[in-house]
Amino acid sequence: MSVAVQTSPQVAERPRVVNDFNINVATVNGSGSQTSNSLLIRSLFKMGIPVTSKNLFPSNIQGLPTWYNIRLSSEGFLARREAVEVMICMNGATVAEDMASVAEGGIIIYDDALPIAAHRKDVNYYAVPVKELVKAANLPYNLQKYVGNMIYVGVAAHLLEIEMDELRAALVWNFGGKTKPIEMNWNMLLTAFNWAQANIVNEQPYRCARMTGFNEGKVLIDGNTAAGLGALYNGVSFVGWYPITPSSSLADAINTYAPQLRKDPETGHLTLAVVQAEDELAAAGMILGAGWAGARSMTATSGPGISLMAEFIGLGYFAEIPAVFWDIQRIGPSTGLPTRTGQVDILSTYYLSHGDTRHVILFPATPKEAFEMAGNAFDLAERLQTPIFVLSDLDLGMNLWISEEFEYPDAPMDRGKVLSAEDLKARGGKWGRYLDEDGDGIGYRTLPGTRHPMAAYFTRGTGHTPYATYSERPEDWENNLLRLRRKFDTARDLVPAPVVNEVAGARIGIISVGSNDGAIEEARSRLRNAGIETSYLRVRALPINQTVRAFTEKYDTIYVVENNLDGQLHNILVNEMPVHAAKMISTSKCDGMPLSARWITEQINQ
Amino acid sequence: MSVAVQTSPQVAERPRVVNDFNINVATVNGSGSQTSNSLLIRSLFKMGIPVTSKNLFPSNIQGLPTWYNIRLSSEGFLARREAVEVMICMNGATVAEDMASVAEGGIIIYDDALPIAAHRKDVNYYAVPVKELVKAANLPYNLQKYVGNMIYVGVAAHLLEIEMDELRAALVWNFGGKTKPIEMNWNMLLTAFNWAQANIVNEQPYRCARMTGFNEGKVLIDGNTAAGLGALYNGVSFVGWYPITPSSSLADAINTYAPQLRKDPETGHLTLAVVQAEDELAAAGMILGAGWAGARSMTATSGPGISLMAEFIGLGYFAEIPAVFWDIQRIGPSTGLPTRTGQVDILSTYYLSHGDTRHVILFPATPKEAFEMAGNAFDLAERLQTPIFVLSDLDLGMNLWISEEFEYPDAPMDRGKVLSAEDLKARGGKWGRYLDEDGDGIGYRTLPGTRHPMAAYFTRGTGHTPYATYSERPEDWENNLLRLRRKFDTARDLVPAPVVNEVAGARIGIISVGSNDGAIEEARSRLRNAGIETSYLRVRALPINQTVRAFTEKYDTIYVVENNLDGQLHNILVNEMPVHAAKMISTSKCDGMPLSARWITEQINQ
Amino acid sequence: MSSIPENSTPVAGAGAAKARPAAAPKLNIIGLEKTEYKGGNSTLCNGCGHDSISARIINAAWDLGLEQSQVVKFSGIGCSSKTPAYFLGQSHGFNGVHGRMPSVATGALMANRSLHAVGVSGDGDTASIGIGQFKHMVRRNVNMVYIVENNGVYGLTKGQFSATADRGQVLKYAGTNELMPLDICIEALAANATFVARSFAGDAKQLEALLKAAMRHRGLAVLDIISPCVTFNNHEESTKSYAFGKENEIPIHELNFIPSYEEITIDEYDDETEVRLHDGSWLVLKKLGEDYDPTDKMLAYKTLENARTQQKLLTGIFYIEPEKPSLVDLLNIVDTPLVQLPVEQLRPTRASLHEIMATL
Amino acid sequence: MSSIPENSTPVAGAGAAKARPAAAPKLNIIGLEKTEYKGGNSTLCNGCGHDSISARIINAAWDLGLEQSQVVKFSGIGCSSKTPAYFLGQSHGFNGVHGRMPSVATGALMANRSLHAVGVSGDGDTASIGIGQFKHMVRRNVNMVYIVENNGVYGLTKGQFSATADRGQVLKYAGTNELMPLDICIEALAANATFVARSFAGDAKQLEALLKAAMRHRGLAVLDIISPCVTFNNHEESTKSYAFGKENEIPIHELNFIPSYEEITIDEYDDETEVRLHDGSWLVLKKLGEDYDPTDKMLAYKTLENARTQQKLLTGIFYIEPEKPSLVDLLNIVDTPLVQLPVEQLRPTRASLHEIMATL
Ligand SMILES: Cc1ncc(C[n+]2csc(CCOP(=O)(O)OP(=O)(O)O)c2C)c(N)n1
Ligand SMILES: Cc1ncc(C[n+]2csc(CCOP(=O)(O)OP(=O)(O)O)c2C)c(N)n1
Ligand code: SF4
Ligand code: SF4
Ligand SMILES: [Mg+2]
Ligand SMILES: [Mg+2]
Repeated sequence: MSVAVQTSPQVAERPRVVNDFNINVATVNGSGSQTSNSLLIRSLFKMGIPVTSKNLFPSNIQGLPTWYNIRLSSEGFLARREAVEVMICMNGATVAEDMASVAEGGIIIYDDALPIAAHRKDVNYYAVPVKELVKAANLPYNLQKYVGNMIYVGVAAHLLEIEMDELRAALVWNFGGKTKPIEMNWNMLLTAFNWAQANIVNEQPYRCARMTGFNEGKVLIDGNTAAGLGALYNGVSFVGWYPITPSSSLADAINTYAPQLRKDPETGHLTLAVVQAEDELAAAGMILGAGWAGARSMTATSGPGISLMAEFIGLGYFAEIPAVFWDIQRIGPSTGLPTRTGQVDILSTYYLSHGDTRHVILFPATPKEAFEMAGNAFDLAERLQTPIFVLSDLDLGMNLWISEEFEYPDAPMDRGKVLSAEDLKARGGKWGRYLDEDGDGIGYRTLPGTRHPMAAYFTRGTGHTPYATYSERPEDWENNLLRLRRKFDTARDLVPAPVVNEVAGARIGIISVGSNDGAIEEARSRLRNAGIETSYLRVRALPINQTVRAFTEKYDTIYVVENNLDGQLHNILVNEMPVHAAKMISTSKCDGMPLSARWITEQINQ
Repeated sequence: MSVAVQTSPQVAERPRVVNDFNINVATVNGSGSQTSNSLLIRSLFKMGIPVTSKNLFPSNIQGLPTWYNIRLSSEGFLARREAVEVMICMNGATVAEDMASVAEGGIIIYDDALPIAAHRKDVNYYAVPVKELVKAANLPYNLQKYVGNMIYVGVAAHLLEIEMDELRAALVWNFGGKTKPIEMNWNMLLTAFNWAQANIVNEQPYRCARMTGFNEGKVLIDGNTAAGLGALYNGVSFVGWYPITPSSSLADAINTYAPQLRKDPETGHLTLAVVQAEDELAAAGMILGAGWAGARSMTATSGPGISLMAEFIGLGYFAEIPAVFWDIQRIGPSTGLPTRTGQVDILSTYYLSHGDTRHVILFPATPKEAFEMAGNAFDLAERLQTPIFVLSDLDLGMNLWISEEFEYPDAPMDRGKVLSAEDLKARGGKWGRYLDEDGDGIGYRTLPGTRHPMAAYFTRGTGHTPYATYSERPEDWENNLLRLRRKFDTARDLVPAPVVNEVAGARIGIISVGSNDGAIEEARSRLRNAGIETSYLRVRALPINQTVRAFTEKYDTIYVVENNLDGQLHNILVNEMPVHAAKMISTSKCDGMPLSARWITEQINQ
Repeated sequence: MSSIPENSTPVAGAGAAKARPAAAPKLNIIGLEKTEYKGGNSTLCNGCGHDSISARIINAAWDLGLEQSQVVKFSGIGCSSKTPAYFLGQSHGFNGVHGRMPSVATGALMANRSLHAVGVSGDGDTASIGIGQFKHMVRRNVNMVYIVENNGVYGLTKGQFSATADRGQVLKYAGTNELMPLDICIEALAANATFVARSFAGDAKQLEALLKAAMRHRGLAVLDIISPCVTFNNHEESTKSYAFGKENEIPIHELNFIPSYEEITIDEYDDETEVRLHDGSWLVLKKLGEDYDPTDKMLAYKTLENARTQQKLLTGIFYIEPEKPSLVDLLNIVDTPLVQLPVEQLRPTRASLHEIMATL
Repeated sequence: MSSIPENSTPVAGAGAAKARPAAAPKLNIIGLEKTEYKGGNSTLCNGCGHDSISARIINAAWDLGLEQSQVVKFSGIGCSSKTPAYFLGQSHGFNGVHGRMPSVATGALMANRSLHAVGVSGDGDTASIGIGQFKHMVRRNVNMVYIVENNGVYGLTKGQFSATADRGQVLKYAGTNELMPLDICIEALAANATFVARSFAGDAKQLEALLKAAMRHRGLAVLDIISPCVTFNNHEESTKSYAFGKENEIPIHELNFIPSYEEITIDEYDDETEVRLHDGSWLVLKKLGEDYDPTDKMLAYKTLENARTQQKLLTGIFYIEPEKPSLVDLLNIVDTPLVQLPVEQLRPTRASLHEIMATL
C-alpha cells in the first residue's frame, strides 16, 4: 500500500484545535455513507462533545452528491456553522469544489482515486487508498460499496482521535446488535484505522477529546422521532398520512415504536390505527373524521400537503373538530426543494383556507419540545376543538440533535368539553353544540355512539346556530364568527408560552422561532462579545399573548429573525401589534440552509 | 272578487315619496318570482330611476324563503339600504317577520291567503286575492305557480305607478320575444293591474316617476356577465371550470355569448374551448396547462375552489405560468353560505399556497370594471407570467347593477415576453427562461410547438437556475426568490391604479375595495352632511403602489372599510406600510350582507 | 354496517319477532315507532327522488331495529348530501366537503369500530370530484353503506352534467353531453368492491331489501340508486327520469331480505338463490329473467357494461362477496373502539420512556 | 399523439423509407441521429426500470421520425415523473404536481391541438393520489400517450406501498400489503379507454411496438409498464421485480407496428390480427397462445381480472378502439390551434359590443 504523507508544505506543529471545528463528509447518496456518518456523530456525542449534524442530501435516491456536516463546539453551540476545517472527500463529482471549500489551515482526507484539480498550500491533504483497503478487506462484492464507507471513519478516528470504543459501541447500536454486519463493518473500520496509524504522521491540529459538562442527561435524536414518540406518549389513536419528505420519518417513527409502546399485552393488538391515505386531502379528511369521533388524531406532512388540505382544514376550523397537523417545513413555493429546510409556511398556515380563518400554531425548537408539543397539540386540539398545527422543519425534523432527555408527561390529558350520556342526563338533554356556555368561545360536544336520545347533532361546514341547526341568518353567521374569534383569544393563554431571556440594559430585542434557537443564542453570544447586549424572546405558538406584547414594547428595536424570504412571522407580529410596527425589523433569509449565527450577527451588528 | 281597501287607520294624504324608497319582495324560491322581480327592476331602470337590487336567496333549489330587495334612489346611491318601505309578502313562512320589518309609514302588499299575525297601525296593508286572480287568468295548471307571480307586479305597478309600457318591454326582453310566455304573463300582469286599479284607492305615498340625468349611457347588468363578456372581448381561449355558487354564472355567460361573439364565420366553430372539469384542482391544472401552452386561460370559482387550487397555484407562481383565477367570493370559512356575499378571501388568496408566495389581485367594484379587469387580468398574467386573481363577490357578481356602458378595448393585448422561432434565431438560440434580462424580474418564455431546436425548456415546480435546469444550490434558490420579489415589485405599477377622491381639508381618509364603493360614497355624503369631510381611495389591486402610500401618509386617520371579519385588507396594508400601522383603523363587518352606508357612517362618526 | 348494533337484539327473542306483524304493528324490534327514525324537514324540491330514498332508509332502519345512537351518517355536498339531515334524527351526522366523504368516514370508523355507518353522496359528489376517494374507500372495504343518489346532473348548482350523465343527455343550460358516463357499479367492481347494487328511487320494495342487506354487509356496500332530479333532469328521454325508470327498469331478480332475527327455513326452490350475509341474515334472489349469479364477477362486468352501452336501467345486486375482511379487520387494532380506550392504554409507562431515552 | 407531425413526412417518399435500413442506418426519416432524441443525464438509481423505458421512448420517437418541437412531455412527481427530463431534450416538458398531470396536459392540448404528447407517471402518481384525474382524462379520451411506470411502490419517498402493490407484497419498511391492488388497465377500461396495454420495461421489442402504436393512436393510449424499482421493490417475490418479469411475463400476442409511411401488404395469415390505426399505421398482433381479439372489451375485462387475481404478468394490447373521437374533436373548436389564432379571431368587433350594450 502506498504511504500517504502530507503533500503540502506545513508550518511545523500548530496549536491543537480540540472539539471546535467542522467536519464535512462528501459522498454519493444511496452509497451507505449514512451509517458511517451516524457512527461519527454518535461516538462524538458519547465522548461528551457537543455536536450537531446537518445532512445535506439531494432529492433523489442514489448517485448524487451528499454532504454530512458535523460541528464540534466545546462551548455547546449547536447551530450550523459555515466554515469547514476537516473535509472528507469521497465523491469525484464534487471533489474540486469540496477541496476548495476548506478553511485555511484545514485538512482534507480523500479517496486517492479521485481527480484533484488544484493543490492548495494552506491545507493538509491525506490521501487514502480506498480501493486497496476495500480489496484487502475481502468483502462480498455487493456490499463493497456500502462497507467501504467505514474507511473514512477509520482514518478520521486516527487523525481526529475519535475513541475506537465509542465507534464500536455506535456500530453495535446501529445494527441493533446483529453480529454479521457489525463484524464486517468493524473489520473494515479497523483495517483503515490500522492503515492510517501505520502510514499517517498526524501533524494536523484537529482533535476530539472526551469532555464532560454538556451531554450528560442528554440524548441524540432527530425531531421527527421525538414528535412520533410524543404522539405515542400522548394518546394518539389515529394517524392518517401520506408520504412526503421531510415528514415521512415522523409517521415511520410512530410505526416503529408503536409495537413497543402501544400494544395491548393480552391480544397483541395495537391501541392506535395508522392508515396511509391516498393523498393529503384524504389524510386530512381521515383525521378530521377520527377527531370528530373522539380520537386523538394527527397527520404529518409538508408544504404541498398543507396546501392540498386547505379546504378540509377550513371545515375543521368551522365545524370545530380537533385534529393535529404536523408540517415539517421544506422550502417552497411549489414542490420546491424537498430536502432543504426553511420556515416558509408560517403565513400560509396561519391563514389557511378561504374565509375568515386563523389557526393555532405551535413551533418546537428542539427534539424535547417536539416531544412535548405533540402532547400540547392534542390537549389544545381537544380543548379548543379545532385543528392545531405544529410547524417543525427539515432541520429540526431530520437532523440529529443533542437534546435534553424527555420528561414523562405527568399531567392528565385534557380531553376537552365532551358530554357523556350521563352528563346529558344530568342536564335533562339540554345542550347546544356551539353554545358559548362558559364565555370562552368553546362549546360542548358529544361523540357519536353516545347512548342518549339528545346526544346527536349534525356537523356541517355551512352556517349554523348555537344548536347546530342550519341557518342563513346574518346574525347567526356574525355571532358564530365572533364566538370563534373569542375562542381564538382563549387560545392565546392556553398555548405554550414564549421563552424569554432578558438582559438588563439591553436595548435590542430579538424575536425568533423554532429551530433558529441555537443560532440565535450563538449570535447573542457573539454580539455580547462585540459589546451588544440583546434580549431574546422565542415565540412558541400563535396566536401571541401578552408576554410577546410586553417584550416588544420594552425594546427600542426588535429584530424578527426567521428562515424564509418574506418575513412571515414579522408579518403576523406587525398585525398583532400595529403600534409597534415601525420598530420591528424583519430579518429573514431563505436559501434552504439553516440560519447561521454569523449571518444573524451580521444583520444585527451592521 | 273581494275589495281590498286600507285596513289600517291612515292619516290623510301624506307627502309623496318619489323614487326614494325600498321595495322588498318576499317569495319562495324556485317559484318563478325571479322573472317578476326582473321585470320590476328593469322597468324602473328604463324609467331612468337609479335602482339597485339585492337578491337574497337560500342555498337550495325550491321551496325556501327568498327576498328581492329593490332600492330606488333619486340621488343615485346604489348601495344596500336596510329600511324597507314597500313590502310585498308572498310567502307564508316568513310573512310575520316580513310584515314586522317594514319601516314606519310603509306599505304591505300581500297575498290575502296568508296568515297575518299582527296588524300594525303604522303601515298600510293591501291584500291581494292572488288565488282568485290566478283562477280568473285561466292558466295551464303547471304554470299557475310561475305566472302567478305577475300578480304582485301588476298590483305594484298600480300602487307605485310603474309604467306599464316599460313592464311590457321588460317582459318581451325577458322572454327574448317568445310570444306565448309573453302573452300569458302579460295577461296575468294586466289582470292584476286592472284589478288593483278597480279596487285599490291609492292613498299611500310611494311613487315611481320617470326621471333623467342618471341612467343615460348606462346598462343594467350583473358583474358575472360583465366579466364573461370582458373575457370574450379580451381573447380568452381556454376556460376550465367547476360549478360553484356564486361563480357559475360567469362561465354560463361565456357559454351564452361565445356563439355570438367567438364563432369562426366560415366553419361555425368556436375560437375558444370551455371544459367543465371534474373539480377545482383539475380546473386549475387545466388552465395552467393552457396558459403554459400560450392560451389566455381562466377559471371562475369561489372560496372552497380557491382552497382546493392552493397547491396548483403555487406551481403556477413558481413555474411562472400565466392564468387568470376569478374568485366570486361568498362567505366562509368552509362551505359557509353559498348565497351570501363577503370580501373574505383577500388574505388567503394573497398568500395562497405554501412557501413564500404573494399574488397579484384585482378588485372590480362595478360591472364595467369587471369587464375591463377581465382584460387587465389577461394582460397582467401574460406580462408578469404568473397567476392573476380577480376577486369579485356575490353582490357584484350575481346582483343587477346600473353600470356605465362598457368601452371597447382599444389597446392591443399584451401577450408578454414570448420568443418566437425567429426571435430565437436572431439570438443565436441564446436565452434563459428565468433569466432577468430586463431587470424587471420577468424572464422570456417560448411556447411549446415553437420550431427551433433551442426553444424547448423544462417547466418544474422544483428549484431551478435562470436556464430552467434543476438546481439545489442555495444561491440559485435565493436568487430565484429574489427575482420573483423583483417581479412582484414590477407588478405594483402595472396593475390598475387606485381610484382616489381627495377632498381639500379632510383629515380622514377612507380606504376600501370592490363592491363597497357605492356604500362608501353614500356614507361620505352622509358624513359630509354631518360636517365631516373624508377623502377616499379605492384599492383596485394588490400589491399596492406609491399612490396608496402617499394617500395613507396624508391623513390623520385611515379607515380601512371591508366586508369581512378579520380586516383582511387592513392586515395587508399594515404590512405594506408598518410606519403608518397605528393610524389605520380596521372597519370591517361580515354577516353575509353587503355593507350599508349607514353602518359605515356609524363606524366613522362615532 | 355489518351486524346488528350490539344492543338491538330482539326484545323478546326470535319467536316474538316472528309474531311482530300481528302483535304491535307500530313498534319495531327495539320497541320504537317509525316516526322516531325521521329527521328534520326536507328542503328539497317537491318530488325529488332523494326524498324517496330518505323514506326508504327510514323504513329499513326501523325494520332492522337499528339503535340510532350507534349509527353515524356521512355525506358530501349536493342536494343528495343534504339528506342525512332528513332521516335518523337521533344519529350523529357529518356533512363534509364536496366529494370527500369517504376519507372523513374512514377516519371516524377506524376511530370507533363499533359505529354503523350510512353515507349518502350524489353522482357529482362521487363520480366527478369524488371518484378518487370513492375508489380508495371501495378498495379499503370500509364498513359502510355507500349510497349514490344518482340523477346524472348537479342538482344543487342548477343543472350541469355530472360524470354519470348519459352520452347524448340534454340539459337545458348545459347542452348535450358527448362523453360516455362513468358507471358507479363498474367503478366499484374494478376497485374490488364486495357489494355492488343498483336500484331506482321509485322501486320501494327492491330498494328497501337492498338497503337492509347493505346495512348487514361486512365492508363497503355500494348502492347506486337512480334518483330523478325533478327540476333539472326529469324529461322523458333522460334515463335518470321517473318516467324512464318506471317504464324501463329491469330488475335482474326479485330481492328479499331476511334478517338474522327471523327464523327461516330456506326452501330449495329452483328459481331462488340465497346469499348468507356476515351477520347471519339472508338475501334471497328470485329468478326473473336470465339466471344471475351475484358471486360471479365477470358476469357482473358483462351485465353492467352491456347495460351501460345500451343505456338500460338494470337493477338488483350485481356482485357480492360477503366474507372479505373490512379495513378495520386488517389494521391489527384492539377490539375496543379506539375512542373508548382508557388512559392507561393510551399512555405508555414511565419506565418505557426511560428505557427509550437510555438507548438514544 | 394521433398522427405524424405535419412536417415529418418521409424525406424521400415511401420508397426511400423502405430502403432506409440499407442506406443510412443512423438517420431516421426526418434525417436525425438517434442521439438527438436524448435528454439530460438520468439521476435515477443504476438499473432502474424507468431508465429502460426512457430508452424505449427515445427509440420509438426516433424510429417514427417525430419532430421534437411538436412534442410535449408531461409528468407528475416521483422518480418516474422525473424521466421526461431524460428523453427528447428538444421537446417542451412540464413536470407538474403529484398526481395531477392529466389536468395540465388536458389544458395544454386543448389550447394547442397540434401538439403530440407523451405523459409519464408512476403508480403512486396515477393510482394513489392521481386516480381521479386519471379516470377523467381517460373518459375524455384526450390525445396523449399515458405511460404509467409501475413498480408497485413509491420510489422517490423511499419505499411505501402504492395502490398497485400486490396483495401480500412485502416492503422493507412498510410491512405487508393487505389490500387488493388497483389495476391500471382495468381502471382505464372501466372509464371507457380506447387503448389499453401493459408491458414490461425489460421487454424492449414489445414495448417499442406498443409505444409507437400508442403514439399513433387517436385519443388516450394507456400504457401500464411494469418497471422494477431496483432499490425498494426488486426482491424476487415481487411481481414488479426484474426477476419475476423475466421469468413470468406472458405476452398475449407478438406485436408489430408498421408505420403509415411503410408500404405493406397485409398477408392473410391465420394467426395474425391487424388493427388499422387512425393515421394509417398498422398494429399487427401475432397469435401466441389463445386467440385474443383486442376489440372485445369483455375479453379484456376477463383477461385482466384473471391476471390480477392470479397475480400473473400478462402483457400486450388488451383493448383498442381506434375510431373514437378524442376530446378535441368533441369541443366544436376551430382547426387552428387556439394559441395561434390572430387577434382578429380573439377579439370580437366594436359593433358587436355596441349591440350587446344596446340590449342591456
Ligand atoms: C369544492 C366545491 N366545489 C363546488 C361546490 C359546488 N357544488 C355544490 S353541490 C355540487 C354538485 C352536486 O351534484 P351531485 O353530487 O350530483 O348532487 P345533487 O345535487 O345532484 O344531488 C357542486 C358542484 C362545492 N360545494 N364545493
Ligand atoms: C402533494 C404531494 N404529496 C407527496 C409528495 C411526495 N411524493 C413525491 S413522489 C411520491 C410518490 C411517487 O411514487 P410513484 O408515483 O409510484 O413514482 P416512483 O417514484 O415509484 O417512480 C410522493 C408521495 C409530493 N411531492 N407532493
Ligand atoms: S334540484 Fe333536483 S336533486 Fe336538487 S332537490 Fe331539486 S329535484 Fe332534487
Ligand atoms: S428508487 Fe426505485 S424507482 Fe426511484 S430511481 Fe431508484 S430504482 Fe428507480
Ligand atoms: Mg346529482
Ligand atoms: Mg412507483
